[in-house]
Amino acid sequence: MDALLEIRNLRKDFAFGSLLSRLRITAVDDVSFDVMPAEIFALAGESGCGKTTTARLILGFEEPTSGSIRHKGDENGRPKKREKVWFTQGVQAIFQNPFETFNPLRRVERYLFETVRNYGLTKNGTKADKLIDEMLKAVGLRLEEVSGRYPSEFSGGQLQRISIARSLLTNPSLLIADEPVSMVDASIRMSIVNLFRQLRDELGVSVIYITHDLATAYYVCDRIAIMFRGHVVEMGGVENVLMAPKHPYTKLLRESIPEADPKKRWKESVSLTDIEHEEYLRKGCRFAGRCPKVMDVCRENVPPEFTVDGVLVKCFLYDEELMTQTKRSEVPDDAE
Amino acid sequence: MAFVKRYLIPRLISFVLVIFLGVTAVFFIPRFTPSDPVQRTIAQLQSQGSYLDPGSMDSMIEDLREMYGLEGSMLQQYGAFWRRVFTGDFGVSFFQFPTPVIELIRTSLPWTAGLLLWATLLSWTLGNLIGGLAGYFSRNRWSRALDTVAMIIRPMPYYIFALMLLILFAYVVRLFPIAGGTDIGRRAALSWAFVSDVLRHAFLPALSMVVLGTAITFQTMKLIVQNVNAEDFVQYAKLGGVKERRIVSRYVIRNAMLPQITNLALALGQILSGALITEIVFSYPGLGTLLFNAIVTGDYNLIMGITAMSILAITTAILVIDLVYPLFDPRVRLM
Amino acid sequence: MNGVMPSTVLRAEQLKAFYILDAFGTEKIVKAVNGVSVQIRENEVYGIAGESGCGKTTLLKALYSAIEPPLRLMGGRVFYVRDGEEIDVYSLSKEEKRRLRWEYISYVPQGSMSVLNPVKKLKDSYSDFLESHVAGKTRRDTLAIARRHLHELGLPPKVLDAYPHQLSGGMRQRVTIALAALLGPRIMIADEPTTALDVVVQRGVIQLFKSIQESLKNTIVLVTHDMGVHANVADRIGIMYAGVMIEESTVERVFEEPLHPYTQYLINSLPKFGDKSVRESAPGSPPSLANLPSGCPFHPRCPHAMDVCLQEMPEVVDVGENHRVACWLVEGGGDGRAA
Amino acid sequence: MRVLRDLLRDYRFAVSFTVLCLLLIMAILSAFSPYDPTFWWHAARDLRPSWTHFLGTSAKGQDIFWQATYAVRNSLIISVIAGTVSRVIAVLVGMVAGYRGRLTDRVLMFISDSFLVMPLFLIIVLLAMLVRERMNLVNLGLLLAFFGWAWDARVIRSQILSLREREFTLTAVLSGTKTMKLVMKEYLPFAAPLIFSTLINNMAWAIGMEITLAILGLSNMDIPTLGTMLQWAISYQALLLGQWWWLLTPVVLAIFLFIALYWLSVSISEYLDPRTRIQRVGAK
Repeated sequence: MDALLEIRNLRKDFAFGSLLSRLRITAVDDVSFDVMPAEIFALAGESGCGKTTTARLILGFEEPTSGSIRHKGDENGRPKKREKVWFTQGVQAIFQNPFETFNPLRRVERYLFETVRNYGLTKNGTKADKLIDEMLKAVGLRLEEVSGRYPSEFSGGQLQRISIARSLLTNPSLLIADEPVSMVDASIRMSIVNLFRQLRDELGVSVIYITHDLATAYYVCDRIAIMFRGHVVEMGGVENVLMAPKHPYTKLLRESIPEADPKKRWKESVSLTDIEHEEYLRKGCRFAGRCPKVMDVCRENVPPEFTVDGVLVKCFLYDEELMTQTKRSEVPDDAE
Repeated sequence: MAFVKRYLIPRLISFVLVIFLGVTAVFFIPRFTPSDPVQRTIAQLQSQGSYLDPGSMDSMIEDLREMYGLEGSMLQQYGAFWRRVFTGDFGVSFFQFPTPVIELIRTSLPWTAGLLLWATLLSWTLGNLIGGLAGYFSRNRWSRALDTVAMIIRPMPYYIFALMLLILFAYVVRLFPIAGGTDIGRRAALSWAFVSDVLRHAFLPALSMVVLGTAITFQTMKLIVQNVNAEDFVQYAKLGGVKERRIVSRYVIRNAMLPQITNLALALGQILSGALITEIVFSYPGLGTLLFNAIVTGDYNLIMGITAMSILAITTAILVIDLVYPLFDPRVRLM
Repeated sequence: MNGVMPSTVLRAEQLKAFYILDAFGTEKIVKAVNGVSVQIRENEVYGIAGESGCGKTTLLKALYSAIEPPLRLMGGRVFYVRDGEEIDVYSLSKEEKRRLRWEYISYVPQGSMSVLNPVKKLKDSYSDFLESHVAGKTRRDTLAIARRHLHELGLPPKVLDAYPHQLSGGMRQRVTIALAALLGPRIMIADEPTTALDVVVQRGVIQLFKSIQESLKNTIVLVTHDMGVHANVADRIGIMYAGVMIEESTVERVFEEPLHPYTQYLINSLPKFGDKSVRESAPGSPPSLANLPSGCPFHPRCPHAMDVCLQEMPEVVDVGENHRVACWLVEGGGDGRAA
Repeated sequence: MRVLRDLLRDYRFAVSFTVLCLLLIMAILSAFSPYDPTFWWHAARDLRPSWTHFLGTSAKGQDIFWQATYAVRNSLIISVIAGTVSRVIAVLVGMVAGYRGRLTDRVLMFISDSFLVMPLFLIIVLLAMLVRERMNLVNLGLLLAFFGWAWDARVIRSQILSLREREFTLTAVLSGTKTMKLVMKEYLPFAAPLIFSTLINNMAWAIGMEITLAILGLSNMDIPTLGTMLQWAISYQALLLGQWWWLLTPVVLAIFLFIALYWLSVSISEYLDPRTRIQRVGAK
């Protein structure tokens, strides 16, 4: 079954400052993954790890420095030159802040009708109303509730549903949700998350779910990629990546999530770095500065990808020859 | 380090570019406009009835062209013009014939400088002080009253306000002289008589500039202080029980002054043009009146001289302010 | 209300605080705190949970007596209990209130981005706070105190010579918390101190709170919408909904035996590692505080809503074992478990 | 007109609105003026304000009131021309620089910066002096428009830049909206209050500049405007010779016009400020 989306060695550099002081930061560094049809794929990591930049590259809002994005077999749905902004056909997006998704000075339904008109779905009004009403029902709303009102008159959850309905109108094959529920009230968060599952099962839509909240990712996603400072450090099925994390960073991340259970409180304390941007410019493995199991090789070069029982890990700990060759006793095994 | 590259060098580049652009504009404007300055001067001479026999007409045109630096190809003229700007020799003034332009500027510069410097300094400090307090205590009656007064004064251009003062104090109340820099026939001397006479004459123009400048600075500062007052670090200091005197001085005023420094740089252009016009209204013997006479008599060299010098002066002042700013703002200094 | 608990350190009685907004003729009254009574004890971490727009931040402002227009105190009183004797906070003079701050009660803000004076070094900000409360200290003394204080909390003292914009988000937040603990206050109020931080940094910050609380044996009132943070650090938790405290109990009981239907939805809807069963969220959406529903504010979304719920706001009922809840279903006492 | 009712609550708008209406009426009255403004000696000289000549007559033998009606009309015409033309330039430059970005942005912004930094007043004086003969209402308006767009272009550009970063831009793009339509539909509602208040400020600036050029004797003295009226009064030493009413009329008219325009722009931009509008929009 070939992939819906193939990302190969994607890289994106950003340059800051004027022509004299070029400070270059690699936000996305050699990222490769596939997304299968009807699959929810999580891109997880802390802020500044490159997950949102990766999403903007897939959507076509940013031009990759190198690497390829192949969507349903054709190379990045060649963007139309006249359009200042390319966007890949069949890919839509849901944004983090529901109140920023729609122009506060325009009625929300304008976006729905414009999507219908611009995608040439139908010309006459009544058919458009019916189509929009149908799509809104799919997300649990009705056209009467929505028409004639401004974004400030809805709750965050309702706006997020309307945004999903709008993107479904174009019958997309891939939906990119950038932290869709982080700004939505906790009590109705699950209704939105369940909606993504419903889209996958009923409409066969794939979703790239971008988040820093691993608990929700565990609940709704099939596969997950953990990102750190532009690198995918661990990728695989959500069950074994989150329940038996391999990469030291994934372990640290997994342990640091405060679980809603008083019995599972943190035991030991964690050491924090206070110079973040140094980590971007570091030569070898970007996590070397904080990794409890750091070795000299980690500081020198970037670890390649190893496959350990179905999970891709970028860490020298899983490099068989290196490990057997050095026989370093002081490297504790992962029994604990 | 980053500060030099990202803040200092771009500022220096733009300083040089702006001067280049300004001087080039001053050079090209008379040459591109439809009427030729030489013909205009001759037409003006004829309109004043002085008889010009045709024979001497050609040599007259020759002299005028030479005086206005109009010989040679456009490039040579351009080069000559730059030499003038750098050496400060803008050729000879046409109507006060033998005296070079730079001499005229040098005599009237102190008058303008005195008026301009005092008015700007006074209005800037006064405006910031009252504006700051009004902004911090924006709830009470006094700051609202002051705000309405500022709202009335601020929109008026310099000369309208100057005219109003002139009518009120020089005519209705007859407290101050209507025009001039000193009483007629007063010789410049370091005596108190001379100084008091100068002050009496300079009072109304200075007053109009100070009052208007203060109104403008007051309003901008009040707005900035109100914004800074709502900033998190001021609210947090209040929550922390920091003494009010310390909050006002080290938190509010200290942060509010930063945008005011850049505002001063931006306003310099307006303040100069305001001063020039005010001088004309009061016929105060500064650069403004000099410019006015130059325009009336169509004295090109003098006009070019004053314009070029003003551009140099303002751009330099702005550069100085830009260089001073990082001393007050660590976020720029330690980029 | 039962008698004042011996170890109570802060008490609020029927607090009401509303925002009076007037936008060009259309007046809006936002009832952010609509009659909240709470008692917070000595040497305790008291968590306040609730979603955005439920009035928890406003409650903090009321407890800290930081009421600025458009927020106005409509009713109720707040008492600080200092060495045994109750002080009515809102009857204090401006100067008395100012002196209480930082010495007795301090405040940790949410966003640490712009909380420190951007044009002053940290040591100057520290001395501003210190010298405003402790008289007669030279600049060198205050600097020494600040250095020792940071060192005790495991923060690098060299941070004092830096400007706020030179520090990372996490470090800035920890330095702000250290500043709030500088004078050993009996109560520290924290408004979403970890929301703007990354997961790992958040863990560091929470550990800092714990170590401060353990060393000073004082009280921390922590507001956050993240139930995980509450589970990790709080001793007792109060759940707020639409401006009222609907349930309050020990952290174990809130997670294991929530009584109020809203709390039950909240706890059940939290995803847990290792358990992929379908989770339901509460139907409908939270009401706007500008036009609250009649009676119990949760009744439009509550599956067990009865007639009485539509008319009257439920009384707060004490169900024993430090467990109080405001819901008509629990009227009967006993375990009063809702369906 | 619900909008007007809301606006009139603000005393600044009420005052400025009435003053501007009066001035407009005055400008319209000029059509009924019994005297031709360019014609001299159609009334006795130097008469104090009386019933026949409400504002008295000037040393040139002209009725000051009817002269003033023309002056207000012409000044308003100049400022409207200057204001609208400079808005067009400012909006175009601002939007293109803001939306296009990178090189065009740098170039356009450098041009507008140098306009800001240079003392435009002197350059305008230089220009006006050289085209003095051809100076009529329209040319003066266009000249002032050419110099009046720089600051506002920069303000509009920064607003466009911030709007581009906001997520509803992406929603619009994903909905298939083309660039031009996007700018018009999504950004204009935000930019409208800015364009309007800068228009009024620019009109006030243009009237001011017209008066300055007139005082410097650089505009066509026969066309009656606030500036030329003032210039005639000053050059005839009206104050020295005690004809205060000749100088007072243009000064007072100018003061009212400036204050009214400034208060109008302040109150309107406060009313149209997106933040308060959003509150009002939702509070139906």
